[in-house]
Amino acid sequence: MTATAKKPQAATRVLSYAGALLETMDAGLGQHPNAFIMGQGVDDFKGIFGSTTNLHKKYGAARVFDTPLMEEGMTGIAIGASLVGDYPITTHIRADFSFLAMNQIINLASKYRYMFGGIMSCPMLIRVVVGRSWGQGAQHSQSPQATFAHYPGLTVVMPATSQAILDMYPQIIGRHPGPVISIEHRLLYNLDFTVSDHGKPIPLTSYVAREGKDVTVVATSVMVVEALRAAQYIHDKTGIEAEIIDLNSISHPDWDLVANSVKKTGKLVIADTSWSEYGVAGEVCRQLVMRDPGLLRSPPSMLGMAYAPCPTAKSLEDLYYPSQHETVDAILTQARGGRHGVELPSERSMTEAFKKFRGPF
Amino acid sequence: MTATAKKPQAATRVLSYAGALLETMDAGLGQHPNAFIMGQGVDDFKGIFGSTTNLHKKYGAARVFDTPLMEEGMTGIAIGASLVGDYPITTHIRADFSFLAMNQIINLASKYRYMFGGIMSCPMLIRVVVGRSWGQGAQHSQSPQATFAHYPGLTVVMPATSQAILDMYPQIIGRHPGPVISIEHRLLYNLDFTVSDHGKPIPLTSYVAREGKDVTVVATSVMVVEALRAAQYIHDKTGIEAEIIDLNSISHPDWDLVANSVKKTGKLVIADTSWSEYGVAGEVCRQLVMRDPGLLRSPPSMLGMAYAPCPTAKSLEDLYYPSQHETVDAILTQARGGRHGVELPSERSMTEAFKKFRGPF
Amino acid sequence: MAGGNDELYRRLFKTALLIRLVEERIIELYPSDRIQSPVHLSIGQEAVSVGVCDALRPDDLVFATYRSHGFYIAKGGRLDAMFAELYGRLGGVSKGKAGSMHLSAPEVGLMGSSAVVASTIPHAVGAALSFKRRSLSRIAVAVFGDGATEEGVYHESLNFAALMKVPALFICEDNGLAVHSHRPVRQSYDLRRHAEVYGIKCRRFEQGWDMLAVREATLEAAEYTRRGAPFVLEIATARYKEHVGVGEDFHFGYREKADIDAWKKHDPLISDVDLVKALTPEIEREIEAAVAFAEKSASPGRAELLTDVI
Amino acid sequence: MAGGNDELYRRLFKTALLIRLVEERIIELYPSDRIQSPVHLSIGQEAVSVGVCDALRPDDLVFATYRSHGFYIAKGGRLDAMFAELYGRLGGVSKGKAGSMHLSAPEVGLMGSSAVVASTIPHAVGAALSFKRRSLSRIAVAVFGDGATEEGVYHESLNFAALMKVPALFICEDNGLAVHSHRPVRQSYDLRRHAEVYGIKCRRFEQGWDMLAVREATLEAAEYTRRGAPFVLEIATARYKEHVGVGEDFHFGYREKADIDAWKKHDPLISDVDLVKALTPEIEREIEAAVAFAEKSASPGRAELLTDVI
Ligand SMILES: Cc1ncc(C[n+]2csc(CCOP(=O)(O)OP(=O)(O)O)c2C)c(N)n1
Ligand SMILES: Cc1ncc(C[n+]2csc(CCOP(=O)(O)OP(=O)(O)O)c2C)c(N)n1
Ligand SMILES: [Mg+2]
Ligand SMILES: [Mg+2]
Repeated sequence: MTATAKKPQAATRVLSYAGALLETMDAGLGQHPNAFIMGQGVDDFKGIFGSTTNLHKKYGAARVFDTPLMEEGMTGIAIGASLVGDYPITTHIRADFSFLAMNQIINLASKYRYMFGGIMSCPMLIRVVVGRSWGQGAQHSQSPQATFAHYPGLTVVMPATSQAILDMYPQIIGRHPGPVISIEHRLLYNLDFTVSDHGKPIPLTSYVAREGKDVTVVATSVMVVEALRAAQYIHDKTGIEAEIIDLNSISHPDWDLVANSVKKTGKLVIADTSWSEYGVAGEVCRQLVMRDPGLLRSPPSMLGMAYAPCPTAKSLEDLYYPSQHETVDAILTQARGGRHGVELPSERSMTEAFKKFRGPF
Repeated sequence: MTATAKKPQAATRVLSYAGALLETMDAGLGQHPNAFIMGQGVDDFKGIFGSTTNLHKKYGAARVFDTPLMEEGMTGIAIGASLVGDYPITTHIRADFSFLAMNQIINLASKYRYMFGGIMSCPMLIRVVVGRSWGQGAQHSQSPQATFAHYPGLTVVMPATSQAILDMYPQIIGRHPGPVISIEHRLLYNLDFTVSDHGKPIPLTSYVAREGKDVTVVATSVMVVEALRAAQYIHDKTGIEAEIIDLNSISHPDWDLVANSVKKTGKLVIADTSWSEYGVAGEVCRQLVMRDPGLLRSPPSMLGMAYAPCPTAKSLEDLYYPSQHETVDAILTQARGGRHGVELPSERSMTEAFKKFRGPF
Repeated sequence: MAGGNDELYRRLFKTALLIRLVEERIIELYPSDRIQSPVHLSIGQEAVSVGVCDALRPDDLVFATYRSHGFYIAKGGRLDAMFAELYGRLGGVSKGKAGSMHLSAPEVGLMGSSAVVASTIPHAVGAALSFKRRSLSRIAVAVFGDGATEEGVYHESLNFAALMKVPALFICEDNGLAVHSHRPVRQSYDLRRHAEVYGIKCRRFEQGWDMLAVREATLEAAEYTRRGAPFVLEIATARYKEHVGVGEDFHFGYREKADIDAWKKHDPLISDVDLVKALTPEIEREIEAAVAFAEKSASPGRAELLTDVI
Repeated sequence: MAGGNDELYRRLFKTALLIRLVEERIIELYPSDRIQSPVHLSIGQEAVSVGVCDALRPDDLVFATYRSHGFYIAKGGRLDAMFAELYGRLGGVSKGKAGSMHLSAPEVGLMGSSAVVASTIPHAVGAALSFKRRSLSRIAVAVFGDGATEEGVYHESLNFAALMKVPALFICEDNGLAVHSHRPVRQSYDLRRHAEVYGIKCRRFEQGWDMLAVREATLEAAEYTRRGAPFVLEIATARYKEHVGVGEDFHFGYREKADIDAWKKHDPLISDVDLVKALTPEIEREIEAAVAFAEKSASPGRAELLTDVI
């Protein structure tokens, strides 16, 4: 299927999420001689799901290379290289594996600049991929944005579309002053998006993915795409205009953008890829009530993973993740109340929208 | 100084936080032959700040033993021992070091029971100590309750007093079905508390530490003690009655208790030991607005660490942590508005209330 | 190697053939989407799980990986519960919550398998520590791939096991690959010499296709371990299929088909045609029954979603 | 060991004495609460930092630990900025945000020190990797204690350094203790044999009190490393004071005073009384000035609280 994050403009083309990643990795290495990519399998024929394929041939084994299994060590090595002027890009094919590097990410990378009074810093890009569906199970499905964003010093982004990657990665690679964690989503990799090479680039903060006046949806990553599809469906059925805000930067969102939208609509749906408990939804609520508890005219709706580890069985996965009709239902319930009476879509979620997803994993 | 978590009852005595830990560790080993304690220095003369001292002599080196530096390995070893019927208790003298064990804690321990359909589980107690003051700096001062509570399967508690330890640890050690992380606070260790051996034990959830009708304070760990001191000061000066709720269990708080208190007072101060961003404060706000955004009559006040890594300099530490007069000011501001005109206490914070804190670290 | 008529050989062979035919059935079923989860096949590595498990006592524990169909079957796990688990059904070992990557059969000593490389190695050390303190004669076996030894926790686990002299047997299934990476680009050390530095006895066994010999090697290692000292047994083996999934992957050019073909020449499951023919019908019936059980088993529903979390 | 009149010896001795007198000044100052942060003294270990740093080139980088007063001074860090940092003042290296545990002096090649054991070891490997790619002749030095080698990241760092043949020099300051734990209860391995398993050349040097000899050993190791291969240099040394803090700890009975006394017999900072007497006045003046600078330096205020976060 094709999802659109912004209205197509002058020169548009269709580009997959993986394709956008490959383009920005290529450009990053091309424009920044000090940049390099390391990670398990970055130079193999699968190339991190197509996002680094053949770059080792173009830039050489010294700049795109495989590593042993050593998440903690690799991250520390990236810090050391960064400290002497390199721009390291590391990969984890599942965000879950970044927990092995937590000490280097949180205790070292995130604190380096502040802890030493600003005389040193370690800019780098850590790419982690969130798994979902096809029985990824409890250890290949976690989405740790709230965990990383809790720690000052980290910049945490979640590109939801090819456009977000094309626009943000060039602002990050070789340019952003500190360590950045980009939480990519496996389900998005093979999706095609309409992208524009002109237009105002998506900034390293939140932006309006779809304008609307009736209900505000604050979403992250693949849930932005789910929300956009839901909004279109609802618009076609009812004319209700949902405003979709892609939080995009988890560590540095544009909270005023969110608050102003809620002030306009008074109604809120939060759709995140992780658990709502101690997650993104909580911070959204905190930011709103700090400004004015009256902004919310009724309790917001929240879409996230069920509060349990991720089960493997398809029948449970379908209940575990917010389905497309739950997303539609949440928006309609906010707009019209529980008995909105609008027929819900049959299609369950991205995993069905994108039938061919059978891995690679 | 002496702080009280509940009104002294029949048989009371004075017991330090470290003393309560030592008593419960001793009782745990005594009552549960399958329990053992392992961690760096548990059998040395400092005994984890006095919480395990001489237990190796009483129970033998097979049940209380030192380990090499191996946070990840030690946690995995605890899981394996638990799986065959032991009850492991592990220690980290700083919570920051538990990030080295994040993979075993989050990817394995928290998921073990669910991932295997309930046929196995790994009950254990992971004790981590939060450092504060005396130049602990960025890597010896973190308080990761929000990080751990985000992941289903973990039970996360933060005992704020000797009573909380005396009451909760016996419910945990050898009895709680799953892995528990207890986030203890270094500043509390040497504080004396009045404890009662009778009375209704503090449950593994939130409780009212002080009753009041004018403003609700939801606090964690050492901030409960700070809030109790502030409430007493405010009561003496103004007669204002602050209700202090010790959240106590971060993973399983009593949200209705919190909501009902806020319904009564309409005013809220959240005082946590970590950063407010993507922290406990956010989840408190989420739980309230999910019930009714109208519960909050005005924006709540939030006390936590400044959103930066922890600086070492004393002059910055004093600004970095909520001071006693900031706590008092926040409560008064909620109760009477910004221009409350009440004189603030001179004493800055726990670190001065407890002058002798110069380590051990 | 013992002859085809030998009792023991026949028993081991039958289990190995069962594993292979089970995985070949998985390959057949996969395109039908009945098994909607990643599968890491052990085809080519069956002799390791069979030889190792046969040498263990029923109450010895095995802690393995996402590539554990072989160990599940060899340790004696129920076949119907396995297929139901792969199908994601209530009749599965873990009610479908685990799937192929997290097989377990605690009732016969296979503890929880993990999809995080190297993460169950310390679990075996912890179980062994407990066995020692309770002076039981059980041993705990950590099964892991060659790549797992690169993780820091391997170093921590060996050091602790050696210091505490716990009955932990470390079995490294060396198929020479971590996904598509060959061992020389990942490792600067020889596993035997590495283990010896910790004072841990180690043996590398090259004929990983030989079930009886693997069994012998494991018996020796297990007895040594049982007397109260860790042991590292490295067993050479060969992964015939792609890392994950049910296909071949030689056409991707990252490895030589010739190497696997050379290995196959030794593979009794290929060469011992008569025994294969003799045993296949009964095994196929067993698999049939297990698949039928899975097919009939209900899918878990909302009632299961939030149970067994704490 | 060279005699007291030797130029080189005099230079090294002076730096070592500076370190000791600085730390003795810290001991004096500590009760006054001017230094409100944990201090991990290197008294007894000065010869290691002095010998090692003198053998390095100015642009070689050192990545060290919370116990780095010695390396900070030996690498050439400003004394006034160090005292101001310990005081938590704006005039400090890091404006007081770092304190004693996080000293650094990048302008002379001391990179950020970490209070998380073993955490800077991979940093040195990463810097060395960069030097190699840019074919510079610089080397990166990881300095860590004996306990640090127990952490998994040590294994990962050695393996990667060996595979990539990066110019990383691993210096292990072996004081035989991790806080209060003696090495035999923590380690089952011999560090030399361990490093050799990764194909990394290793040398253990016993006379850690001998600055000139430490310098010689480091020169050899550094030149070898510079030619493009990692090297592990283990240097025996002795921690005279308690693990953290400024006191003695023999009365706690976890170690023998006699062992330290035996070591002290070799300590030139104790035995070479004449040179100590000759050099002390000038050094004391230098320390005086540094302390005065710290005393006069302002404390960081709100303007610093939220700067340099990203
Ligand atoms: C900690 C971690 N890092 C990376 C991965 C991705 N991954 C899955 S299997 C695998 C290769 C492991 O190789 P080996 O240990 O030899 O086992 P094999 O698959 O060959 O049986 C990798 C890198 C993972 N699952 N866990
Ligand atoms: C990862 C980690 N675990 C535990 C600690 C607590 N700790 C601080 S120093 C130390 C001992 C380290 O010993 P060694 O590496 O020999 O260095 P030394 O202090 O002897 O110089 C420990 C365990 C820590 N800082 N970091
Ligand atoms: Mg392998
Ligand atoms: Mg030491």
